[in-house]
Amino acid sequence: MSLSILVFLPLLFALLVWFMPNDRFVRNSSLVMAVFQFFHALFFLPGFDSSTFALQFVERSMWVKTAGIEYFLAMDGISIWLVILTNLLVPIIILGSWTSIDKKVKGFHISLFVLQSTMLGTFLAMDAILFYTFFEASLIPMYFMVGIWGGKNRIYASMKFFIYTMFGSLFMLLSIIALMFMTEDQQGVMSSSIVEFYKLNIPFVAGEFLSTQTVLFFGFAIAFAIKVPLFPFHTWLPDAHVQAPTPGSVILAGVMLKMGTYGFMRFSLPLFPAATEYWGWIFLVLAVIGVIYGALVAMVQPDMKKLVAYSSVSHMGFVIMGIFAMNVEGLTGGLYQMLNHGISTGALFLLVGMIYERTHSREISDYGGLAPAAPIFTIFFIIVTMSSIAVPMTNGFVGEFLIMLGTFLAYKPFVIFAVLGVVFAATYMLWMVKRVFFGPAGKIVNEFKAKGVSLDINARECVVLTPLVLLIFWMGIFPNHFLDVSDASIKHLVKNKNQYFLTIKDSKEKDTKYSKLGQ
Amino acid sequence: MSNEFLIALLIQAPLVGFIVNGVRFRSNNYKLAGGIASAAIGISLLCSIALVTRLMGMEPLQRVINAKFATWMSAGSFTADIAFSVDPISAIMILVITGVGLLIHIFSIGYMSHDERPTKYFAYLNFFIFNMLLLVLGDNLLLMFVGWEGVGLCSYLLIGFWFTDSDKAAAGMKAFITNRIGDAGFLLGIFYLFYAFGSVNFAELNALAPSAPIHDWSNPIVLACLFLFIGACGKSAQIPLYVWLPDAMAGPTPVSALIHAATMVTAGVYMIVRLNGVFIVAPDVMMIIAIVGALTALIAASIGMTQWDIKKVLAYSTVSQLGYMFLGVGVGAFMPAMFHLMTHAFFKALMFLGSGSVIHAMHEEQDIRKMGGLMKVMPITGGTFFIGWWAIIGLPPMSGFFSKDEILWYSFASSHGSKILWFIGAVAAAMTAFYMTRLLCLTFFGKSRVPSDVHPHESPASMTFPLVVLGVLSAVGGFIGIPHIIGEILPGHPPNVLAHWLGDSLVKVETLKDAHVLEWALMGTSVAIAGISSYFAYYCYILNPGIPEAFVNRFKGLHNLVSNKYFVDEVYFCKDH
Amino acid sequence: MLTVDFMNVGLNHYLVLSAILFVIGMLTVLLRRNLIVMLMGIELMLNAVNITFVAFSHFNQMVNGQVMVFFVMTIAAAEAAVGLAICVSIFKRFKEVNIALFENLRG
Amino acid sequence: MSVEVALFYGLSFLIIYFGLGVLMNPNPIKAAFNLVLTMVGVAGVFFHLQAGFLGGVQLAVYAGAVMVLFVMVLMLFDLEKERDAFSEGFLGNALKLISVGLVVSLVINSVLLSSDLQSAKGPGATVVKDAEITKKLADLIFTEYIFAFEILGVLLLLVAIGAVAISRIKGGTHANS
Amino acid sequence: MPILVKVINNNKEPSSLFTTIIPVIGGGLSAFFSMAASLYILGDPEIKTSPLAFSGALVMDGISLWTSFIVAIILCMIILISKENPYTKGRQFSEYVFLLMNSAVGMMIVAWSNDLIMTFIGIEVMSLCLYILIALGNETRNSKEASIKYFILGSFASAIFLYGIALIYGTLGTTYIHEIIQGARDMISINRVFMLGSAMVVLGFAFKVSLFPFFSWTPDVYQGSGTPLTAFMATGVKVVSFVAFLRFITTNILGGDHSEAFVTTLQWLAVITIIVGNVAAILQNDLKRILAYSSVAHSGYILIGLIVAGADGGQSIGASGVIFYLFAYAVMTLGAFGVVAVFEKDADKPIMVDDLKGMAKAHPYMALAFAIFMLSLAGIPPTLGFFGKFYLFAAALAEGFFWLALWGVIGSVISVYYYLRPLVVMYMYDEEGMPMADQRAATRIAVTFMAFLVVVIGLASEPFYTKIAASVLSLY
Repeated sequence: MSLSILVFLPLLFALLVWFMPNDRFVRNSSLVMAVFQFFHALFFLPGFDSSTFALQFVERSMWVKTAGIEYFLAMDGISIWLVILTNLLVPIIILGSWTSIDKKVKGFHISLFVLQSTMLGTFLAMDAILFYTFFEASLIPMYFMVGIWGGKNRIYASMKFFIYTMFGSLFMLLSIIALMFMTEDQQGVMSSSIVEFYKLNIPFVAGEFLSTQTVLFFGFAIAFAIKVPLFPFHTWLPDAHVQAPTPGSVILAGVMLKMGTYGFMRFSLPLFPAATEYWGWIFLVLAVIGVIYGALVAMVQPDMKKLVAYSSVSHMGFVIMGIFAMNVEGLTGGLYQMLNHGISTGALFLLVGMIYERTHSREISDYGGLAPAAPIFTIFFIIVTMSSIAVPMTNGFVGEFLIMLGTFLAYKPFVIFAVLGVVFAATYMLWMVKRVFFGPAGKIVNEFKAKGVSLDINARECVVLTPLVLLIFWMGIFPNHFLDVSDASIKHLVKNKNQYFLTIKDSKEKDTKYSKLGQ
Repeated sequence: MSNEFLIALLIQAPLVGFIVNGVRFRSNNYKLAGGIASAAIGISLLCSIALVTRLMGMEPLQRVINAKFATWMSAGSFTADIAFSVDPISAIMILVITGVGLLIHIFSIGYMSHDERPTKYFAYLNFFIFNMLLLVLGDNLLLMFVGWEGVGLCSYLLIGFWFTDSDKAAAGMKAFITNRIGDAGFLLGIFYLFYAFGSVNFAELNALAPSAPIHDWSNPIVLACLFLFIGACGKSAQIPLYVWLPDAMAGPTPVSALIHAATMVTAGVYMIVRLNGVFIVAPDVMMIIAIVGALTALIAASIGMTQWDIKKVLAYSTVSQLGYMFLGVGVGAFMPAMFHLMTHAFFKALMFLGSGSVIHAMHEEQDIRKMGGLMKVMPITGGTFFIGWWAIIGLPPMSGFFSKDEILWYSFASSHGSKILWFIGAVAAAMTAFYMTRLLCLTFFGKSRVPSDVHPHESPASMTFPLVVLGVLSAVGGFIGIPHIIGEILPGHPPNVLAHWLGDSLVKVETLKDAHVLEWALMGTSVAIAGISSYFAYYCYILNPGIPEAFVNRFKGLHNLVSNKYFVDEVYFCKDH
Repeated sequence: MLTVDFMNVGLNHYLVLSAILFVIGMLTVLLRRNLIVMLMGIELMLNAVNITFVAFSHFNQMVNGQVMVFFVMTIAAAEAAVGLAICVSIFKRFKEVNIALFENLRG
Repeated sequence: MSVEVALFYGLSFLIIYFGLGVLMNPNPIKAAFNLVLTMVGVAGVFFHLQAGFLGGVQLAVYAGAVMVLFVMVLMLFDLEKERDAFSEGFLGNALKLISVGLVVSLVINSVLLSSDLQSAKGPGATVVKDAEITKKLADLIFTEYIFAFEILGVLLLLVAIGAVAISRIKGGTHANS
Repeated sequence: MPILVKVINNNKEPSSLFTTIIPVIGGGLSAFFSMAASLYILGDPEIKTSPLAFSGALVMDGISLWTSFIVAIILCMIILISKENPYTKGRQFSEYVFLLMNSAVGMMIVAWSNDLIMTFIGIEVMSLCLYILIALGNETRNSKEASIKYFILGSFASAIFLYGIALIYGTLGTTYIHEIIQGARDMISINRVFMLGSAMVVLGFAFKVSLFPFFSWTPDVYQGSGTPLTAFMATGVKVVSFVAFLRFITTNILGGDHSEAFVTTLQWLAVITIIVGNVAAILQNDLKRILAYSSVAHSGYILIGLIVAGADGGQSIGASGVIFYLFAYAVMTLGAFGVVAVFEKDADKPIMVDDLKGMAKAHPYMALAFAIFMLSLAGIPPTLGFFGKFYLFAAALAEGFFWLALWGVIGSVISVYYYLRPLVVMYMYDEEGMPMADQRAATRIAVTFMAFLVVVIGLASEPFYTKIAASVLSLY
């Protein structure tokens, strides 16, 4: 049970894949490996102590001594579900791309495994530089994934994706470096460990834009806001999604966007509580604009995938809202919504991909009357749609409800707009469903009827979707199974956000660190 | 059997039915599917009867059965349980839902016999019942919201059941989205209540509310009530969110009967009654509710007078009747509102099923101009429809008379009411009498205008049986709520059973004391208005069919306005979907 | 204010002289197009530097400066040799030593 | 006006005049001769500044050897008067002139404004003989600057080798044959 | 100490001169010796002081050893690459290697010199060899043009440099760095001539490292020269020039009372260099020109470090950042040019970005290596390039040059665009590109070695950085 193994096992898989002989073998063995990795990750669950906010499964050693950069992996209630989500999506993606990825199969699986490794690293790194390293490194495989297996405009999209996100994260790098010097000033030893960062006393002057905390806060926030993406920084997302291959979209929506929101939870809130509180309204406003803007733009999209992509903008706006509500309800909802979005939007992308694979069209106007032609597909699609528009008993409801409740308790007016977002969500999703599945048979359905080819999904694809659908209901009906695990961490985050600290479970130096903090 | 088990069974039987039918959705064996579905509802009905029986065996003040199964979600101070409570209010509802539901299921077996996907239909129907039960039984707002959205979903699926027709799919979507607007309000209402009281549990809310201070409009409780009312408007098709309901008639007729007449649309009323303790401390909101209800009753009734589609007429009638209910809750007449809800469920379900039977017989023809004289060929349908008509126009001794009159009385006499409200209600009642008579006459009486290639026939037993049962219920259902003044003069002085049953769960409002004469007078007035109005309609459409046309020609503008539903749909932009 | 003493020739005067010569060399390199003349310009610049060195060494009474001049001269010679060698090779190839021809690498 | 001053101005005039000649003369060969005369002027300045050895070297190496090299190469090319002696482009030239003007004005300004330079009195009373300076020079070269000296030797060697190598290249595209 | 140079010298010259048949072995050996020697001395932690040699003309401290280590590696790799490159292999290979090694010696002198005049001599040795080397390339128009262009501008710049030295000499009476340190701070405040001299010296360096106003030769010369030479120039020349620049700038010339303008100018130079280099690189299609402009941009980054190193307060963090970045830069750039060299078939035909199409399929390992170099140049963690930038920006922030770091960051973002273009072409187009000329095993080995260094040192930068940080202390 070592997090290092968890993080780097996929890298090993990637290496193994490199030496594998043929595509078939690559696919089969990748699936086996990914499933193994998933269970590997699941095994952390029983060992996880959900009653404490302390870091668990800690692995810590010096990496770059002069700068105090550590190799520091640990898990807590905030990261554990994201880790499991990542590991869940990878086998699903491998199975889902069984036939849709037909060129450079080997390269695809290598990218996927490398991506998995970096994403896990991002969620588990407890050292800012290590975090940054994984955060940035994850761009590369994703970049390849969009650029090699993507659609017509893939190169533009991948470039845009890369440069946008890189742009943001470099500001984060500067902020991290500044924080490292602050540790040197305040604690005598330079360190980039987040745990040490939390102990910093970062000066804040309300209303002054150039006070230290504000500047650093925005340094981090820009990076994360672009990653999320928050409203004015979102323009890379639709391009990337539309051009990315289905698995790329799934992983992008499912996990990569969460790096941004996770970053907000891990860095912005606990590190810069005053600035977050003071400037948080900006992000709330942007989030609300994002929610509504995303929904409105999604409404008029002629392309299914683009629609789903814009819905992502809208959903992630909700997550940001929840996080910046800065209360337990909001944060819990935000965290939950991250998982939901990963599952439901991931599933939506998979579904769109599946139908695209058959018809090579994502234009909504080409469809119509798909429901009789592909009944099982329709059922899956509608279930996922319900999750996406947050119908109760699906996961989406729990997340959005908690987010809105939390935001409501903190900033009432925003919720009224956010609630509009919920209405719009129903509008654009159902309108798409109506145009694609209902009504008289459209061009494509007739074409396939004439050819006598079935449009419905096959058994493999059912297997791909089933776990997601089960999760949609499980998370919708028994959210506490999930919430309880993260509860301690989130409560701690909210309660002590002004003197946030993280301890290490079963650590001997725990007490000394406490006492140091008290002074 | 423990209470928990009964409740679980009550709720889960339809769910199991849904799952069973849902899994074998490709089958088109309508008998098997309908049998499974009906059996599931039958089990539920038995459970609810058992529960109500137990409830009756309890002390009047402790009449509540709680069952907590799990904590659903908890985050910070917010907690919501998966817990259900059966109390007098929800007891009425579960009886109505499962009872009327069962009848409609049975009716559907016959109605859907020619359909391609009956199994799916029954699955949806079961799922609807499941959600409706959740809505009704949930002991907190969130669980109610689950059912609330769930029934909306089912309604969406069922309205768009014949989705290959683009218009019908659009109607489903319209219903869902309009509901969503209401739901959004509902959510905000939940937030405000949670903000004000720190709880979403009904019992706690009703207990805490009276002690909460009320000052002005920005008070969270007032806002909460306002938003909840918006939610109720969406679900119960009140102004301005009523537009979806007439379009919802695109669904199969039994669906219209079940969802859009008997159960789901009344959820808003139920919710307000459920939270009567909270609403009563916000008198301003109560007033708004009453006004909205009255206006809805009036406007919908006026539109109903000009429609030619049998189901559309019934739909506007439903909207209008719901308006009555809101008028009732708005003036604090919670018991009469529940009463009317129940009787309405009977007679409107009856009329919808009757219309379904007609449509079935007429081979999907819904235009009443192409009917007429059907009484001869469809005696059972016609007879039961006649009972329904009798009930709805509010002539004694049918159920509608008692409930509607009670509401009108309260709107006049309650401390929250006013004469204007009563007047609007009375006018709406006159209109109701007019258009219902018009419908009845055009459909069942007079000369047959049926096209020659259609040969209407009486429906099979599975369809007529429910009609008969509902007819009986519509006829006698009113007797459980005989008003005090009538009870006094009747032999044996029958008590107002419903009032006693509900009495302890509801807040009492002040009414005029010792105004028996007035009450009699008003009752008489409304009966008279209804009678005259219906005779007028009879005169217009049977005795002297030229009049309406002349009238329409005289007031072309007005007629255009009304028959185009005041152009509200155009305003809502949903029309062209 | 600048007060220039024209009569007492001091360090300043030599420095100004070298500066002028340096600038002439610079202009030669910048403005001429013939490679060899450009080389000459460089020689002029180096000579100007030499004047500076010698002037400093003379007025500050340090001999190091002259050593440096010595080195500079050597290097200038070497530079001239290399430059001319390259010129020759270019001339052999293109029969022209005008820089105007070398517009291949522009951008 | 002493002789020294007159000599200085004379040499200065010589240097600047012929320097400008290098710059302005469109014929490369004439430019080369101008250069020679400039060198001679510089050598004169060296002598004037009591750097006799350097003056000699200047005359011998520069005015002699290097210039011979130049002239030889020029002869080899057999260049006539050039048509486009100066680079074209008004803007480019203007920029060059401006920047150069800036440099010279900066230098002269700073030289004239530096007070401590004006205070430098020069050799003053103790007039050292040329020979002594030369001897000192030799001392320095072989002690303090021995390494530089060695390296210069290496430099010359490699310049020789390099020049030979360049001249050995075969022209044209048949280099690989 | 002086023996080391001699050792290198003696080792090289015979081996390259006498073993003309297998010069690579000789070159490799000598490089190995120098590496071993430098590593041996580096391993000795006692070297903290700066022992001077040749009456202070040379200094042997950590920095000089580091630099010679880097130069030795570069040399070794360049010889390996040159052996197989169409530009350079041929009849005169022995002369070529000889000059190359001498050039390397010149570089080492530049790096080691403690005397500005010695620096000048070193630069001349290095440059003269390079002029000849470039001209030596197979008879192409471009190489001649590059040579003469480089020659004229180089000489011009060294004349300016020399003039600067003369002025400094005149004002301070010395050209020794360790003596300049003592007087520089006061002198720069009061003496305009000294200031002008310093400025001219800086200008000379600016030319050598192709900073903003003097960068225009870089792409032309880089494109025109043979790829191995380009690599040599881009890495070796730049590294040692920066080291000398570093030595000069740490003489506190930035610390005086009136040197704010100086510092500001340098900052603007850095910023403009970064922007111009990066933006110009975006517009290019020729791979070598892209790399040339990228090297211009990298000069800008390094200048940030230099400013920090020279800024008041004398933090060694800037200097160590510079040295580390130089090392990183050398490895990355060398590797990138190595890959270009692998694909060069015809001396006169430049490699366009589009020629890389289908490379990932045809040569997966080379493509991977190139991708690593590009990503490293772009500064994506966990490569060496990232840590280079990390230390630099960290230094800038530590000294309060916030805006400088910000511009550096913006530059990096711009640069990502053109660094990714080759990747796009290699991996994302399916068409067949240019086939590889021949196997070029040696070049491949060199490239692989560089890629290995980029990744491994990227992951384990700690020991290197610690050593560097210790070695730069001698500057202060």
